[in-house]
Amino acid sequence: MSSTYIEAIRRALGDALAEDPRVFLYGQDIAGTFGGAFKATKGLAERFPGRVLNSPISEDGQAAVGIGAALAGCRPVIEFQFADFASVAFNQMVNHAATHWWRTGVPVPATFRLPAGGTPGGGPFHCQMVEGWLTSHPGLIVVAPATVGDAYHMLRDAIACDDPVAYLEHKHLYNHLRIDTDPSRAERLPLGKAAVRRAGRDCTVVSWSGMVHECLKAAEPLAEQGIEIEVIDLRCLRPLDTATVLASVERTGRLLVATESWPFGGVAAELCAWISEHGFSHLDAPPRRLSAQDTPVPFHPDLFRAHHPDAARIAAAVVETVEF
Amino acid sequence: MSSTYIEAIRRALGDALAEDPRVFLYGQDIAGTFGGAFKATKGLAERFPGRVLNSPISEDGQAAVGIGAALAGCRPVIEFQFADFASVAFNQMVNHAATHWWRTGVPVPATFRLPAGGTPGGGPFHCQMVEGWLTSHPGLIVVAPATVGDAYHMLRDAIACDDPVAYLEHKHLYNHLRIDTDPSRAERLPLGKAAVRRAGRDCTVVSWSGMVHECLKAAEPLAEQGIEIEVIDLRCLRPLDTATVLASVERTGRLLVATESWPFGGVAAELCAWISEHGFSHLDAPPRRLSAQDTPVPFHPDLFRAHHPDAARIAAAVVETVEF
Amino acid sequence: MSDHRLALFRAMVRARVLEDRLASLYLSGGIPGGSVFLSRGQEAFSAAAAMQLRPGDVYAPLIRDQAGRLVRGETPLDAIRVHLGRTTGVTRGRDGNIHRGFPRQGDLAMISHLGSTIGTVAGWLMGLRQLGKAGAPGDLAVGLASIGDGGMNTGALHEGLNIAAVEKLPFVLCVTDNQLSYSTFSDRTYACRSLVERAAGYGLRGVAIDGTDPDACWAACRDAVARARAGEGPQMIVAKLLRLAGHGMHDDASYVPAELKSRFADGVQTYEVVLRKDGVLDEAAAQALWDEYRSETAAALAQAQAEPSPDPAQEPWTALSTRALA
Amino acid sequence: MSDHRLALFRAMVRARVLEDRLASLYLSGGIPGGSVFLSRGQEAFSAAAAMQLRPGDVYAPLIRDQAGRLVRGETPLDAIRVHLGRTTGVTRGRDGNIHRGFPRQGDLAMISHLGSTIGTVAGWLMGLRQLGKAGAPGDLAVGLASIGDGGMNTGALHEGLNIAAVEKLPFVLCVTDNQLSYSTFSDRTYACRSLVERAAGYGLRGVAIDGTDPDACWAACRDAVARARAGEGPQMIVAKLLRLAGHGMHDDASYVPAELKSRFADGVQTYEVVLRKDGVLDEAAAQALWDEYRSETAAALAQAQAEPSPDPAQEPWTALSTRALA
Ligand SMILES: Cc1ncc(C[n+]2csc(CCOP(=O)(O)OP(=O)(O)O)c2C)c(N)n1
Ligand SMILES: Cc1ncc(C[n+]2csc(CCOP(=O)(O)OP(=O)(O)O)c2C)c(N)n1
Ligand SMILES: [Mg+2]
Ligand SMILES: [Mg+2]
Repeated sequence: MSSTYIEAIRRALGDALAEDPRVFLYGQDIAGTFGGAFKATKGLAERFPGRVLNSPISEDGQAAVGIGAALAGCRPVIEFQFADFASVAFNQMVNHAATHWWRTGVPVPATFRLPAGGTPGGGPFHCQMVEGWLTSHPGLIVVAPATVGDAYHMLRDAIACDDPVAYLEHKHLYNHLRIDTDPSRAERLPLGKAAVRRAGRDCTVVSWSGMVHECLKAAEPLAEQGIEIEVIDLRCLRPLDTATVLASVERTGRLLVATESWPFGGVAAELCAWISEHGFSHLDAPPRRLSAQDTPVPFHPDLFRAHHPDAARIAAAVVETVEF
Repeated sequence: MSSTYIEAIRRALGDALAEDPRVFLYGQDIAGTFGGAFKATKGLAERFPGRVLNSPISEDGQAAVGIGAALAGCRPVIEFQFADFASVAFNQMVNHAATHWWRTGVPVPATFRLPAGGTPGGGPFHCQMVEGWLTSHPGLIVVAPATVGDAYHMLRDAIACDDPVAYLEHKHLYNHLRIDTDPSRAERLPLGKAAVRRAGRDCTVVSWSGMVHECLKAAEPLAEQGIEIEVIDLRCLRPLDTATVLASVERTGRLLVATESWPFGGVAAELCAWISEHGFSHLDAPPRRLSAQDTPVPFHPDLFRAHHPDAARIAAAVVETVEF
Repeated sequence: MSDHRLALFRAMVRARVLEDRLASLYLSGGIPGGSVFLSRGQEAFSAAAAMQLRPGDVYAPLIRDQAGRLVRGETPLDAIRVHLGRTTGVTRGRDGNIHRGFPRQGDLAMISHLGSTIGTVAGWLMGLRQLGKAGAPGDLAVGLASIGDGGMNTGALHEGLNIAAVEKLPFVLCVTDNQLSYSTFSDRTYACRSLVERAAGYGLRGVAIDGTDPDACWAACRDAVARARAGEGPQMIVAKLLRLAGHGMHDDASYVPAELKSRFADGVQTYEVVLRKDGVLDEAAAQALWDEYRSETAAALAQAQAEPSPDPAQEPWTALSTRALA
Repeated sequence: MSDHRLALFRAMVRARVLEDRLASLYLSGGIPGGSVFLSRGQEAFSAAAAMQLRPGDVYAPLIRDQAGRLVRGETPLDAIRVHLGRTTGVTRGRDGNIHRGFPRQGDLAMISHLGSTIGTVAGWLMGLRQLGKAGAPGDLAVGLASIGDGGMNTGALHEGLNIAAVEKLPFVLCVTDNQLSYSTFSDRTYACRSLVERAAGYGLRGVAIDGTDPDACWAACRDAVARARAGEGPQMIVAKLLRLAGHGMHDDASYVPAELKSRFADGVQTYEVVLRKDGVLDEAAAQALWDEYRSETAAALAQAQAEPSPDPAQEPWTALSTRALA
């Protein structure tokens, strides 16, 4: 059995529905024979009648439904068609779901699925990485799987988690990433743990979601130049596994954080600031960030490629860091 | 003539209305004899009939009105009753207003007034600092005046600016801050420039909005201990005046960023990450952040005070930084 | 018949007594928070609605639902503890006044952002369906939510209410049109004649009532909840009345013309007169009732005041319930 | 009478020809973006609405308003340039297909988030009032916005439309109920019988029409715009029809039952038959018309294809117009 990233998501949804009667899915166009804009739920409505429900175009309402159903004892999975549209559900996610346990002692085990990240030709409203603002408030767990195995396990873990979880799935990985095994048998790390995807002694390169693969791609030509990078996949963005990154920086003395997000603030800034503060004496070079350009994501593929960091730019930044 | 912070805001609105027929005000409860939840518009509806308009409870709609009126050639000023409620207008602000010039070449000169920041007894939904998420997308200017003079000038500048501006006004400063002069005669720095509020050689302490005054308060006991801090008021959060901060850190070798916001990401992380990268060789100690606790803002005044950084904690953090 | 009328009146008085005490406490500086919000003039509709509910139903009260909250089982002591920010209060001092609730019992803890609870109630009812706990056909668990004339104009209300209608949920929306959102009269917030005209657009059954008439409130609420319970789908009741207080105690409501105020009597007083006329209550019984609630409130206040404030050093300062991630 | 009918038909054909060409270009891999969106079956209502407008009016088209856009002055060349991401296009390759506009001329450049443009049009009209540019009393500048059956359920629509009503703006909302939001039939998105039942709740005048009948579209649009212009306040037209294509070219719409499809003829074809029967057009004229637009589109495509793609090195990569801050 082999599986793509999107198949792993579908598999995780199917297994969760099969194993736990509290699980149901709610989102735009996810039901019927259609099975969602990206086919994540294809076949599930037939398999689980009445448990895969189409919603109106009402992201605030969808998130509210997730909160209410979670309070009623369910484990709802809310699909937004594109992560970009979750901006409309922002208030429900950060002010309602994320504050509820702290305010009342009653947790909100809702999962929000957010198809995120850039694809050429997607343009400003179908390509956003949204962890910058979803991580801004306390109380929401934010995860962003980069591998097929994580796509499966982290979605199961998100559904099992008592706290609300924003699950960012990368649209470019959907069909571009495949493993030759059953994703449910892939290695399972706990929520909150980062993964070292490649060991190396010269520079710690941290990323998440789609960008992990660009970092891994950069590793090879760098190795040929004699530079061994350690590639860390954060997996979980809130909370951040700073311990794993710090331990790596202690050994390498250098840090580059590569992100598909915009340059200002967010996870990359948080991590660089944290390591600068807590790993100051281990740093042999300035901690660096590589981000997208500071504009909306452009439509034209040539502009899109120039907007996003890629393996070549990551490699160049590593070289500069190592040569500092 | 003397003026409080809120009076300076009212004065700026009145002067803008008087000088520029394109200006009008739109917000909840701002018209009539009432003049707004915080009285920022008191008297303006009578003085400028038809130009101070009450809106329904519709923050998304209010922001949309601001965008549309700006496109029609106006300089609208949209008041949200509390910054916390701008979460409902998030999409319009970051995806509509902030992208418009880049997408079309036509700017959106709308100003969004956001009464922000904590006051004891305000609780989780009336105390938020919201720059963490408002700075996440490109295209929006975010300012946060800390002084009476800035409250006046930066509001005038926001209205004059062709780009959309989020103007964060601190509710605690409204009536607690007063100057003995006409605020329009106070020093006027351009948008985008930080201000050195106190010169010092031992540590650069950066903050904005209400927290600037805690930093200044911390300076005195520190000076008695022989530690001279340089207090920088960022004023403008997006874009950030990194040059002024860097120049200061070059001299002091140390950086503390104090914020009333939550610990994760946002402006404090951005600044520490930026200085770590671009001022690495000037740093004699780890760049530090002091933030609020990682929970919603608590209601009870005792919890509230423990949630927020204050002069004492700032001073303690400075001492640790200087003694590093 | 008179049974429920007496119970309704008792609920109204109990809320009134409690709120009057909180108001005077505010004026004497005894409240640590920003304001106290009164439901004066709205007690009847709030109580009448909540009185139709039973355990297992879902209730989403708002800012002016003290009467309904008490009906649902909150005690004056609960309310006072929260207003004082006591550790014994259900919010443990973390949240004040109106954002309290008992979510485990189906009573939502609202967030400030108006409209946000509507979709949450819809989701709760959808969740009960998923779990097979929606109740027997024809005898469904009901979700009842409050909203004001102001909150009706939020996008959140629109999306949530539409979902309730599409899902044909046993949902009852109680709209209190008190003519004001804070200081703003409803001519600046909606342009239909009555908000009940919105019902058809969602596919709801809607009725408009005189919210100052407790008996009309009772009849409409009983009918709407019964229909929802029976499976007739979502219901809307629009009660027209006037807010007989400021938006909160910090607000003198001087923007409300005296002439308008003079046209709206205090429902608690008028209902007492009606009930005495109808023989439901005599003077002594009425007096005893007021006295009973005054003592109850006084005792609760004394107890709450003696209880501790939260100790910041004991706060875990985390917003995550998952220990391993906090 | 026949004058406007011919003009309406011309506008429909012009859009159809352009979209057919874009569709085949998509299929042959000639489009750099994710999809091409067709307005098949919706040309009449879109064109009829835009034909009522004049310079100074505000227009907020959506995804299926190619016909209206052309009426408002966009050329096929403009549309193709944007679809190809050419630097010569109005979006300069930064944004593709549907998010284009000419905001300086009052034609909004939508964002994807449905409903967002409604409040923007309201704001624009409020802005014109402020500037004294709203037009002579009784002859006002009008704002006309499109929305679908799906977009009607967004909070943004609700808030924006309510504001338009409260402000009594010369606003016309054209609701195209094509029975589908993407793959979802409207029984899962609203529960009223017709979306026109929402008009009263906002205080709008609403009419429901058969959107497959171009003459009905014309009459309703003319009347609604005339009323708005005259100062009668906001208007709503709900046109019922069926989307005769996939959501976008990437979608085969196999979820639409054949039986349903068979009940909706192609309005462009049927209108041609009607106009020929009515003597507005003979066969030769009809043929000439199609030929004219095919050549126009072919020429535009050839020109656009010869034009440059954006050069990333020339991009300033800033989202701020204020030089000093960028
Ligand atoms: C989304 C949102 N915006 C603003 C506010 C601030 N606010 C609190 S109560 C209120 C007025 C509410 O009016 P209405 O809904 O009619 O209820 P009432 O106070 O009359 O009971 C406002 C504007 C809020 N709570 N939520
Ligand atoms: C707020 C929001 N959520 C989701 C989408 C994704 N989306 C784009 S078009 C569409 C369907 C729109 O249906 P309708 O409004 O009826 O217009 P139609 O496509 O039928 O013309 C959806 C769900 C969106 N554009 N905006
Ligand atoms: Mg009200
Ligand atoms: Mg549709």
